[in-house]
Amino acid sequence: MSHDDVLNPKHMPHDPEKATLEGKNKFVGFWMFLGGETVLFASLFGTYLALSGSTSGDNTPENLFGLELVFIMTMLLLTSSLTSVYAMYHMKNHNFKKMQLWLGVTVLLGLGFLGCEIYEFYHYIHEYGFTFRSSAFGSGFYTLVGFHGGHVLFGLFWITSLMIRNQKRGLNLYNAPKFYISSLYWHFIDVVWVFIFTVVYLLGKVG
Amino acid sequence: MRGWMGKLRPVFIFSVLVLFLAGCGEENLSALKPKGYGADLLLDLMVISLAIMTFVFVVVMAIYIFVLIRYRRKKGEENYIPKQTEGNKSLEIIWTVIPVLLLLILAVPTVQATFDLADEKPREEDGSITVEVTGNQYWWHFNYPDQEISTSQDLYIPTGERVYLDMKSSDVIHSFWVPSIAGKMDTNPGDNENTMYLEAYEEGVYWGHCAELCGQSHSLMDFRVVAVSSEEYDQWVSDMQNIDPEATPETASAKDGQKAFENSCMGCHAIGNSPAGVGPNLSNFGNRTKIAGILDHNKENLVDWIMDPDQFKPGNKMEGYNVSEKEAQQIADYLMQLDHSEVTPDSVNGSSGKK
Amino acid sequence: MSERTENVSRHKLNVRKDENKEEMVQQVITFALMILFTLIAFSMVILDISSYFIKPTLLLLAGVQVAFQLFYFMHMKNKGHFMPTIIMFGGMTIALATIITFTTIIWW
Amino acid sequence: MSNAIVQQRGIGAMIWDYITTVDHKKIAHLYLVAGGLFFLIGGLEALIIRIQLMQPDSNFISAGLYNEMITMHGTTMIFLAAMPLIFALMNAVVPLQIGARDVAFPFLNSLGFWLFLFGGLLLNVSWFTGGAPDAGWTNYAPLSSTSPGHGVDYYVMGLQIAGAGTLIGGINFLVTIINMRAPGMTYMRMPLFTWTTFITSVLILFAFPALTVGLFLMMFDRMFGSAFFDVTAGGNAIIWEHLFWIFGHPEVYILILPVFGAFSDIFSTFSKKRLFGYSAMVFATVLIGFLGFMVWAHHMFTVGLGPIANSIFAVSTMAIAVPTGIKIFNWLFTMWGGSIKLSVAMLWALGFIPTFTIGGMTGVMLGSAAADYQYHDTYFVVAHFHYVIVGGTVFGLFAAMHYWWPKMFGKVLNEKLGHLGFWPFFIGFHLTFFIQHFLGLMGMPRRYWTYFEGQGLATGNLISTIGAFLMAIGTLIFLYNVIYTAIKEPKASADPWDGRTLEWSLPSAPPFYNFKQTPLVRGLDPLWIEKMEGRKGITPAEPLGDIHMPNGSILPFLMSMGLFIAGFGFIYQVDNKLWFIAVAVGMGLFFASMFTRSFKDDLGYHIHKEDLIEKGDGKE
Ligand code: HEA
Ligand code: HEA
Ligand code: HEC
Ligand code: CUA
Ligand SMILES: [Cu+2]
Repeated sequence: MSHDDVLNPKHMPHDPEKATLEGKNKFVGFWMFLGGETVLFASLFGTYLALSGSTSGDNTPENLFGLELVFIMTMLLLTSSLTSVYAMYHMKNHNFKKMQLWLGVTVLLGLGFLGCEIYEFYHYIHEYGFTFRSSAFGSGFYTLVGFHGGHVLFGLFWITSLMIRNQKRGLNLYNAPKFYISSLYWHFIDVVWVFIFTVVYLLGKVG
Repeated sequence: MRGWMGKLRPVFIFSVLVLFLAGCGEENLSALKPKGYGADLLLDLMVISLAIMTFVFVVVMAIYIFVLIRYRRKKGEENYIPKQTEGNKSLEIIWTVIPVLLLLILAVPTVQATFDLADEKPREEDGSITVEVTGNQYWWHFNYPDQEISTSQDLYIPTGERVYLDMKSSDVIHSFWVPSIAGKMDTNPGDNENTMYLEAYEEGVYWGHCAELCGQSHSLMDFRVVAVSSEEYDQWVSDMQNIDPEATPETASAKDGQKAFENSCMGCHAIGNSPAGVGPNLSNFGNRTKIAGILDHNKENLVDWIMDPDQFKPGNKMEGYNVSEKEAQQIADYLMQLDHSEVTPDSVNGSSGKK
Repeated sequence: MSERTENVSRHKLNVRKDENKEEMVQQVITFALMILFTLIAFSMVILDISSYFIKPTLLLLAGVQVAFQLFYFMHMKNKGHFMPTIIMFGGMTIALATIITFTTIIWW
Repeated sequence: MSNAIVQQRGIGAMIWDYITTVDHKKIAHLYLVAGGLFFLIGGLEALIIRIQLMQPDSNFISAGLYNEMITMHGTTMIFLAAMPLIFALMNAVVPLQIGARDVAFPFLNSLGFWLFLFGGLLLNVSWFTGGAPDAGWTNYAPLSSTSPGHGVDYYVMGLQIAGAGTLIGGINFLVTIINMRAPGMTYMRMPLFTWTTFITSVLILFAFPALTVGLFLMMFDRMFGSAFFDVTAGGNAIIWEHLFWIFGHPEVYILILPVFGAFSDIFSTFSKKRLFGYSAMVFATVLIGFLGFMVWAHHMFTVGLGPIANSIFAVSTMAIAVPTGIKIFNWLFTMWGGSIKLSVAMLWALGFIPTFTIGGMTGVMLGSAAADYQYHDTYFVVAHFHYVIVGGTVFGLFAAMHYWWPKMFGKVLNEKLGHLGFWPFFIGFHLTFFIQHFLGLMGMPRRYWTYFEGQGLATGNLISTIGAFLMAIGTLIFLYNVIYTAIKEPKASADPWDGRTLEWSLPSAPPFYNFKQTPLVRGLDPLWIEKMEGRKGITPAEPLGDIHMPNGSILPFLMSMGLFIAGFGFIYQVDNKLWFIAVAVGMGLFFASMFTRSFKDDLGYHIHKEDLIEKGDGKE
């Protein structure tokens, strides 16, 4: 049987993402990868925390950060987490159309988040002259938040290409695991963001 | 039988070597011949740990050799199938518990020594000496803030007393190590200041090394610790305090040298009290026993050094000046007569400072 | 590749859909809680509550949110997540050690 | 390696075959050859180091070149020789030991190899473009972040690429072992080599990200003007040290654990006994892996972390001696009561025990924080780690290669030549490194380009150099043996050592699909069980059926080449912005290949049942 066969709901097993050995491998492998990412971000957080006091001039966390924007970004990303849960919910019910729809919403929210972040960086650089090079705090900040932003960007590319690639042929046992792990990735991005808004912005404001 | 006999041969060679080496190592350089509190304490710690290790090794080797002799497959046993034992609980417990105990025996003095060597309390006492140590590519600067004197390359300390070092680096990480007096400590750039103390038992000139890779001349960043009696130390301090940086030298050549020095060299080298600059402080250069920590201290070498320092210490930072051979000779005359103290490495009792 | 496609009866399918729906409801509740925690966190900072109390609370709120994400949104609470759980907790242990180090002995 | 069919198809076809292969057995060959070459290069660098230090005041190479030499020696040996050789063994053996047809991600497996190779090549290109990295393999900032020239940039980019390959390899083995075990192969029935591969992969997974971040920060500082390690802008150089050692200490266990596993298999096979204390061995492996993450600051005792941190890390360091001791004693008791056969593999294993014990004990001595103020950065440390790395990892690699050579290449390495090669290497090793303990204590710091007459260090260094040349002779004999065996030795039987684990139930070398029928595992040492019950082979777990195989692919090669090209771009954009074109081209190639991969489904192909029957059972 070819992978391209569109499977109708009747033939789909309960956990389509784990129904084949390849699917199981992708599933476990991706979780392992997330374990590694945890350490990666911990190293970045550690570095940021060690350097967040090394500011230059008035560009301290307290002075720079504006909570309104961060709040909006947080809401966008949290909601996108929920929409991707919806997408997976429809995947389990073998409703490809709805899954695509919710993934689309997720991507839009993600784009909104990314837009805010770009605006934020632009703002810091042009209004405050706060750059990657201006102090160790700047280096640590842009590296940590930028790495996260890079993950968001990659996630958007990933989900979009999956949507386009499978638009015509629908859900099957070959691509279900791919959709599933891309949504895991998206949740993980949210996990990291929870720590970023807490540790970088909120605690930065508290001082 | 060739197999395990062969294995014993190197063991035999090594035991001879061990005996041979125990007597080896230079008096003023070897960590095995402690001449100060830190080195002494640490040698004791090493001996404790070595004793434990020897015990462990003997046990392991005893079983090993026995097993190899006893259970080696013999002719005609090719088809013999040994009993397939799964393991043994009590044995597992034994070889878990005994090492734990041995390690505890080692851990206690380790922690004690670690805290002992980090002890700063006596420092508050009046009169305790503090020296600010700065590591530079590839030389050392020593500043005595309370005495308001400074010197480079040779660190003078009194015996029988703790001298506290506040250590940092002006460029990359270095590590300050005088094996026969104390263990080493890194000097870090920035605000990461370290402290340690030296306490020399005997008078002598002890060899110091830089122990952290710091560039091309890392292996040439040597210095000396000159331990003298406290009277001599006081003498040295007052000699140093009384240096007149502007004093005119006696010979004509040296006078010219002084001028040339002021023109070409003063930008980097200070004479008199100074913080760590671009180059070593040369106030008491005439009293050194080495040039730049490594060359024999004579005029010829000094001229060669001034003409082309890179030839002796690749990558060092002395550059960008222009002196003729003749000027170099005169400068050398000037520098060699900067010997303001009677207390020198050469004067030290029973000096092992020949090197 | 051994695709074990089961032929599920209509009845079973409906049971499964109900299960899925039930889980979805849980997840929406989780989401509501997460939004709530976020609101609390932000308002605590905006309202300038005493900073002794605020730091641990913020971290606690973040920790709970992350647990929600992992266990509900990412299904770590479900069966078949033994190895993922081990690895994630392993990673978090090392992450914790790293962060403690970087906030203490980089320099005191 | 050079079997008849391949020769007929010509050398070009063979190269194409290897470049595109996703077969774990062929990838093992690739790792072995590439890792072996880098071992020779690293060894050559070691010999140059030793020649320079042979006598005092030596000027054989310049100080600057010396620093490049030690840096490249350490980096090459650890990242480009030892680890790939270990990966070679894992690839060759683990799928066979667990009864799998392949690894979980054949494509990624190949990608991992090519990333490593291109990373290694990038690093070594630096020799020809104005200077290799020269800040030590530990690359401490700010020496590294301010080092002039591009040497350190090559270090950063090379290791970043190679490191990505390693991480991918680690994840691959994790999933392989979790998901692909044959029916009946429970965790507690896995051979020890598989177990240690498993734990090693966990270590890779958690250790390498710290290095990745460290390298990124270093890259940003050197190439994009950030201030992580620049104290004048508020940076802190100690961050690098922590990141490096959070990675670096687990790394040394990544180097040793797999060979521990190999030794376990070897001791038990050549004693004709079941491994003594199997569950204790597994437990000890896990414990070493865990503790390995809690001790990294023992490399930083002299940095000035303070007595509290030093004491904590000293005690946790010492704790590792306990699980390691459990291993040593269980190996000894595996031999106890057995029937010990002194094959070459066993000889290397036996050489390992006293050697590694010495190295481990000096490790514990180093772990004694205060005493390390004396040992640190001296030849005592150099002696310690060569005792564990050469006496552990390298001896282990030799042992494992002799042991598994028939499975990898279908021939048993000549035993006579094997014995002949062991002795010079073993004796030379101890000559080189034993004396270095004393050199260190007598006041010789490491990374010293030269030392002076009259410091009492000359004799020791001379002996050490002589030893290094003996090791070179041993290595050359091994190389000769490889060639000799390929030409002269007959084809090996399936089970030349009277083995116990699944890989010996397959022909040497196994067919490309490994198992015609997935085996049924009925206990620890499955083959041994079947043999004891008088059966010839393993009971299959499934009827004969079609086998699904993945297609080969050139994409991993292209992706790695893309990063290789981009690497140059990143390095040289500092000098000239036009180099960003290289970045764009390289990353373009990388992403284009990646998209090709995701948009073109790889469905693989099937080997049909009828063809399998035709081939017979493959056994001689
Ligand atoms: C294969 C690699 C490998 C292995 C396995 C080890 C194993 C160990 N290492 Fe080593 N180490 C390195 C590779 C390795 N090391 C390298 C490369 C460096 C230098 C890096 C650099 O700076 O460039 C280094 C440096 C290093 C240092 C830093 C030294 C310094 O720079 O100042 C320390 C300090 O604690 C240390 C400790 C240990 C310990 C305690 C073990 C333990 O795991 C050893 C345990 C084993 C035993 C103890 C023997 C068997 C046990 C028994 C028979 C039981 C009974 C024993 C007792 C009760 C003692 N190592
Ligand atoms: C896997 C790791 C590994 C291995 C196997 C080795 C193997 C050897 N090492 Fe090394 N070593 C390190 C890892 C390793 N080393 C590390 C990490 C450092 C620290 C670097 C640093 O400070 O940053 C170091 C440092 C180091 C030093 C200290 C340098 C210094 O501090 O100044 C010395 C000095 O003796 C040394 C020697 C040797 C020798 C003689 C061997 C021998 O065992 C080598 C034996 C092999 C051969 C002799 C090969 C022979 C090959 C041929 C004869 C063929 C050549 C032909 C062709 C290329 C076609 N090593
Ligand atoms: C650009 C700075 C610079 C200039 C100019 C300079 N030096 Fe130096 N000098 C150094 C540095 C740095 C060292 C330490 C070299 C080392 O050991 O790595 C040094 C070392 C020395 C030493 C050895 C010091 C010792 O304590 O053993 C002497 C002597 C010396 N310089 C003399 C001179 C003379 C004479 C001149 C002028 C003709 C001069 N220097 C000009 C930087 C400079
Ligand atoms: Cu200074 Cu090495
Ligand atoms: Cu270590």
